[in-house]
Amino acid sequence: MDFDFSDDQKEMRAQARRFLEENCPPAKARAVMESDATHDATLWKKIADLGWLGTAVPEAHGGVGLGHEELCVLAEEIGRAIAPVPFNSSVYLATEALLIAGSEAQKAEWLPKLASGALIGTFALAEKAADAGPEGVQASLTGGALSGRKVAVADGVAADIAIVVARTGPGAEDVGLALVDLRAQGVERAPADSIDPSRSFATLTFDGAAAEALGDGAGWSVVEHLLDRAAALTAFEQVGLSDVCLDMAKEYALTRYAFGRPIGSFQAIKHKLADVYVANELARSNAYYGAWALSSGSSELAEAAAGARVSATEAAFLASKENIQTHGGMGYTWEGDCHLYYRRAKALSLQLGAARVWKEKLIRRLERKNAA
Amino acid sequence: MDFDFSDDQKEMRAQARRFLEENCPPAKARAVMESDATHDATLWKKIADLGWLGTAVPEAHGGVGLGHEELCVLAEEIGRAIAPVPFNSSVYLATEALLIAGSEAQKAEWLPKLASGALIGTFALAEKAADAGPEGVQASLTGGALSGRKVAVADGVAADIAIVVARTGPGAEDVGLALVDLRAQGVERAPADSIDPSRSFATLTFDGAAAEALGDGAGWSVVEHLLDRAAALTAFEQVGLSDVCLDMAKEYALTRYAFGRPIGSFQAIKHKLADVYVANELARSNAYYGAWALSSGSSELAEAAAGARVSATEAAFLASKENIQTHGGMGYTWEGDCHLYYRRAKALSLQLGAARVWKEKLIRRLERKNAA
Amino acid sequence: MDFEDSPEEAQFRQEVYAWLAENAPLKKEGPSSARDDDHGSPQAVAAAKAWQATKAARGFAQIPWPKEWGGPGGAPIQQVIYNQEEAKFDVPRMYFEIGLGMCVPTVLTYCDPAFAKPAAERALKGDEIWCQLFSEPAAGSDSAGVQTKAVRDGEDWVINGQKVWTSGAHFCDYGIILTRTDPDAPKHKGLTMFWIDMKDPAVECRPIKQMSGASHFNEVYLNDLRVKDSQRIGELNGGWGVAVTTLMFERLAVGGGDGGSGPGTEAMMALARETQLEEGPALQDRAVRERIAEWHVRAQGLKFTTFRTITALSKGQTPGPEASIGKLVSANTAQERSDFALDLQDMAGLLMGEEATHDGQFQDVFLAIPGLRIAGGTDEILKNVIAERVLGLPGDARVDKNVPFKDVPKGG
Amino acid sequence: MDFEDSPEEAQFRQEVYAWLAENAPLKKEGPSSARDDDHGSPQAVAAAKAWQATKAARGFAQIPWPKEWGGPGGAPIQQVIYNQEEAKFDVPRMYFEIGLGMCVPTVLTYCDPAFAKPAAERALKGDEIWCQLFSEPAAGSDSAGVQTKAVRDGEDWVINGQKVWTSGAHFCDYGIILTRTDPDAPKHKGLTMFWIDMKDPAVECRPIKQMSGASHFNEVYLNDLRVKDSQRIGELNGGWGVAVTTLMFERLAVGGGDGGSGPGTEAMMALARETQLEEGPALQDRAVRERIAEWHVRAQGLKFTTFRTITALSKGQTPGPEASIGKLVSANTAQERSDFALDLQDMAGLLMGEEATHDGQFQDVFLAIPGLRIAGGTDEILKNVIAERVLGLPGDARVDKNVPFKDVPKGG
Repeated sequence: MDFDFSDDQKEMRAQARRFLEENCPPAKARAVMESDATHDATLWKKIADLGWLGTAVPEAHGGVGLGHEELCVLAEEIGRAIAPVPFNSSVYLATEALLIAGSEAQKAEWLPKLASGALIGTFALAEKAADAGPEGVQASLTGGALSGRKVAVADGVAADIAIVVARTGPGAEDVGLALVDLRAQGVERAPADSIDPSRSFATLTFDGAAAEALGDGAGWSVVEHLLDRAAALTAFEQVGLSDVCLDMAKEYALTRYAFGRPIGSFQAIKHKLADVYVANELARSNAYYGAWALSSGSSELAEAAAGARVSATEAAFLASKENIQTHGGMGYTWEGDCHLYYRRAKALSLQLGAARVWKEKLIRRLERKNAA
Repeated sequence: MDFDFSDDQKEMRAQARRFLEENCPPAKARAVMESDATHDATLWKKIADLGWLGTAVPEAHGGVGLGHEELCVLAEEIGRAIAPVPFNSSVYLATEALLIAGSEAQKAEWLPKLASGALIGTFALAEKAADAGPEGVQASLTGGALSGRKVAVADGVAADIAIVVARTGPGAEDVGLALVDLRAQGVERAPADSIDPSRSFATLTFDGAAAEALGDGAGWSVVEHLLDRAAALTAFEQVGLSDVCLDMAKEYALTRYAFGRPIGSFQAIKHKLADVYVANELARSNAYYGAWALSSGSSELAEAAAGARVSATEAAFLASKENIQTHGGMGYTWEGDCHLYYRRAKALSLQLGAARVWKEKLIRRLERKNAA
Repeated sequence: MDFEDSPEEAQFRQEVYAWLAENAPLKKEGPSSARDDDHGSPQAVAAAKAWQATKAARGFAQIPWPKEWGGPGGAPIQQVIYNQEEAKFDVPRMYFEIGLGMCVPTVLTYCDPAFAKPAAERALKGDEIWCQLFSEPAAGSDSAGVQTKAVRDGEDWVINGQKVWTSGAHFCDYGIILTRTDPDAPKHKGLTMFWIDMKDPAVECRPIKQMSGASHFNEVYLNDLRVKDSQRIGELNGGWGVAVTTLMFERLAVGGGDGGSGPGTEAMMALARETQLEEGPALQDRAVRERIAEWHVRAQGLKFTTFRTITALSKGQTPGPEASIGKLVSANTAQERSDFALDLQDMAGLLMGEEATHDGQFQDVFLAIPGLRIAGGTDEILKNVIAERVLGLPGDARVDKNVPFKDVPKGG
Repeated sequence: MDFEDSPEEAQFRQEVYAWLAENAPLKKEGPSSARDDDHGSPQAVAAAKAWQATKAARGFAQIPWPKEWGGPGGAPIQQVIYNQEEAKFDVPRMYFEIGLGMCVPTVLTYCDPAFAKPAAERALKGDEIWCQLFSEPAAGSDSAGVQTKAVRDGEDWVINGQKVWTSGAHFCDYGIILTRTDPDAPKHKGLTMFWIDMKDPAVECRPIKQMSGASHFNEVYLNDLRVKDSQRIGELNGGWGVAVTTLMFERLAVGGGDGGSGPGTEAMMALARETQLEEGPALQDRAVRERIAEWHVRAQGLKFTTFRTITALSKGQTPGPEASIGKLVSANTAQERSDFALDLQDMAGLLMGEEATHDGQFQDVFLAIPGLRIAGGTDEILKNVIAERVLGLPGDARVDKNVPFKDVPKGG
């Protein structure tokens, strides 16, 4: 048993953390939030130059050829830094989609561009406020033409290409992944307000836009698998964010005095932060299981990813809201940074589907396992 | 608006409390728990002599002719005293069943005996570990003969008569109330172990026992209404119990020292007990709504009773378990009294159906109201 | 136990409703927004003052204020009824509550009637608005930790320091301010209260932008503000007692008992009815139903607790600190509810504004609610209050008593 | 990151399993009962000693104990593997853990090898059992608040007082006891540790009946117990440091990582599958499914946290107080789960024993679990430990430091 990152991976983490502390203090997320920018393009360029975008992409396709454990390491740091870049859209979703479902030609064409940062990719599934399952997919791909409307598409304005979940036939599960160039005709994109303006979201409308099936256009199970992979990776962003919230709260509790002593000496604060610590540790452990399942190609990924996501979502909500609470009045000011994390935590928890959806997935997977 | 008990009712409460403090310290519940007795017969006799059993029974039927608000007042005190007597079975269930569904002849025959304590009544619904709804009722009443098996019947060994939910026809809701003399032939009763041995429970087996329909034997809606009434009354027992748990915990926290000061000066204990206080107050307020709806014959009873029960169940679990926790090591010894309340709290919370069942009832009733 | 109005109460309720219907528009259908972006603008302040004047003229402002304060001298229960009815109408809110509820009664209690009575009259009829300057950057939960100094200079006092979390400071005319006048005395014993002119150039107000984007509060800087000793409220170094009185008046201000902040049961049920889950409308999902039931029971419990408080009020009893449970429960419930509402909307739950369901009102609440758990007493302080004042548990171990305030560790 | 055994670990696991299969029966199917009524009976103690002897002979007792302690000198990870495999078999448990895990290592660390080594050998091969006598009626969470006195009398010490919550005192041969030797010193500075003969007539053990009906603990009365100064463990008045060492050994004893106490996910799913709700099996109810999923995630989180600890162990690192989260989470989860399991059974959920589903095992847990939230450190103490030792937050304000112990307020 070796249930930890390797020394090399830990060194990679330390380097990534140093880089982001220098290049991505919370002021960067704030700058995007308070401007019309879709993301921090300078930071994105630097991240691309470091090779992060191609971490899990084979060298043959322009990547670094490391594994998904390394990508988990970076995800945690991106999460700590609440980096205002399209990392999850382009890397965990668009790149992963190509890796698992793209044809050789598609991989050869797109992976190098995504890995180098020449292009930004994203993923579009939801069409309205409702469970984002196969039955809700109205968008359709017919004869190379994509039509439909997608909402809450992360980085939808900045992205160059999108992997779009679209109907491919009349059956309930006849849905698959379509690859569309967002710069082409028949694509309309409108920025959409969100609870986390340090990231950007868009409504995409396709009116017969040129698109192609990804690989053989396989059905809903590929979508599920893609979401599992992205969930396992995102769990590390959530864990990173949760830990920063705890660090911030702890730091404040040590330096803020009331009644003549640090507020961190009061049990109300101590036990609150102990609760946060417990949730964070459970989330981290569940995330490790996801990392192992993802990188080892285990059939347990579906179960592990659901567990990682549920645990990380719970931790991130708790840590981000109790960080505000610990900061008292300063905690809920605009100028304080606490709300950046509260916003990001909730956005990350919704982007791939809410915890309630993942709890149901988890139980189904446990039932299947028990039946097997 | 006068959302409180009247001065007369408060005086009645004070008297009842004094009486029970004198006649029913926790040692009485313990004595029943540690013996084979089904209940404290001496206390039961005294309670009967005080007229409590006929509080809401009209004078014409041998009762005191007060209202259900007065019965709520007594229920709270019975709950505080965790009195080991068949009060809820005989009064909230058997007596109430006769009051709402009995024929004039049945009322004339049985109410005076229940009100005087000459007979003990009870109620039997559940047949197995499952939602105790109409579909689970297998017991049947045919041509004056009752057959079937009922489990977890409170006071089933001590009781003389029982109101039994039985199938009266083939339809899903063709169930109604049957009145059976438990001393008659064809009735077998076996004591059953329970989590609260300060009360007694039994398995009743009917094999063609002589029984009659209560009133016109109306269907499931009468059972529901009876449960609503009993839930509204039981909520006061639960609130009384919750308040005693808080009192015990507070008292202990004031006198137990650790680290050179009363443990009640530590925020961990203070905030725990504040949480209990909040739950208790919410439960009390919801219980008052139930008392009002019950005593005024309001159509809101169904909603009010469900709310009262859910709130009181939550408070009683919290208060009884955190009372143990506050007492530390002493809290979980057999000789300490804390567990008597933990046991009784859970038994009361299950006897009329679990909180999850009542939450569903509540939502159905809200839906019905919204639709109306 | 009687849930209904007494005949007199019903009669009063009818009068109030009829008058409101003549003088104000009904609220629009649907839950109101958590945003109120126009709050505090000159037009909004003018409208609020006009509405206050209208209410006062009819005798519906500060109904229980005694005649000697220039009030209508009505019953507290009438104020409750008025609030319940007014809540149905679209009228300005959150301008006069603090001034008339806390500040002016304090001034009437402690100050020379020659000043207090005309000031109260002007405030009551909406000419002037009062605010309260207690909190400071280093005196939040620890409300006696005030560092703003008032130093004697001949007949005057000179005030320097910074206050924070003052509601509407920029449109207020007067404020009551807690200052430190003796740093050598223990914390609670060196404080003095004054009233000040908020329009004095030595008073500088800066808006605080909250995380929700709204700005309901100000920082207030006092730069050599000169006040007369006649502006002192209560004894020299007796300011803590005055502040306690002010906060006691706050407790008397009882709302209408609507069971909490944020989306209510109806809004949650409506959302669940409209939202399609995998297997049908969310309202058919047992997990959703249970949660809604749990929150409903809590909200009802609060509502009926308020009814119990109102009953005590109507019997002439003073409501105790039990009322602290209201904000504690409603803020936490609203946080859970709004979080859950976003989850119901799944991936699209992060949208705000036009693209969002219900105009993003659940999202607005989600962003506004962390402030509600803090403003007006944090969860933690409210639990202390319940534990100490209701349950009678001892205070925490103190290191800041019986030492000169200047020697109390302050960090930093 | 590797979830699987290394080749050496796999090899060792195989050896262990093969040996166990030859020497012990497999556990019966289904979750084990929370009751263990025979525990501590003479026959059960004899069986436990015999099993310990068998393990020791094979080198599977206290695997990481170094050779100089008379142990096998194996790797900590091997102990973990052994525990995981042994958990599959029906063998005696809870007799030697405290003695070999905490007491004997303390004795080996501090005492004369002439006594310690043979004593350790006898303990290791199951001849003798040790217990720990720290807690007292007035020294529970406040573990340094010990009042049992040891008074010097010539070459000897005379001990008087009462200990409590001693596991298996009545079948133990030796104990280590924390006593107060200087009541004039501050609390932590006047304590001394001794080892004592539990069979001395001056040691009186009385069983404590727990609320569940079981009796796993004793009260121990010391009535003029005379011990030699050579039985002292560590320095005079240095007992607190010794106790800290003892508790540190406890932390090193890592379990097999099964994710918690009480009913697990499989038991909950089985119950839900069998239990008929109004609309079908409970396992089809979304509310039930969500709760089971939430608890499963917590239990898995604990399990994988233990794996992380084991990994640290196998790399030669000392696990930190992070391990405190185990009992905190699992006890509270078990309380919620058992409460919910009773609710699923609705009105019949209050039955125990024969009449109950699953032989009443959920009810047994429901009654056993309040003790688990207290024994071995209350929830509150564990949170303090996490806050102070893991997060580095400051201790609470103290009134019991730097004053003679006899002057510390003790209530009553």
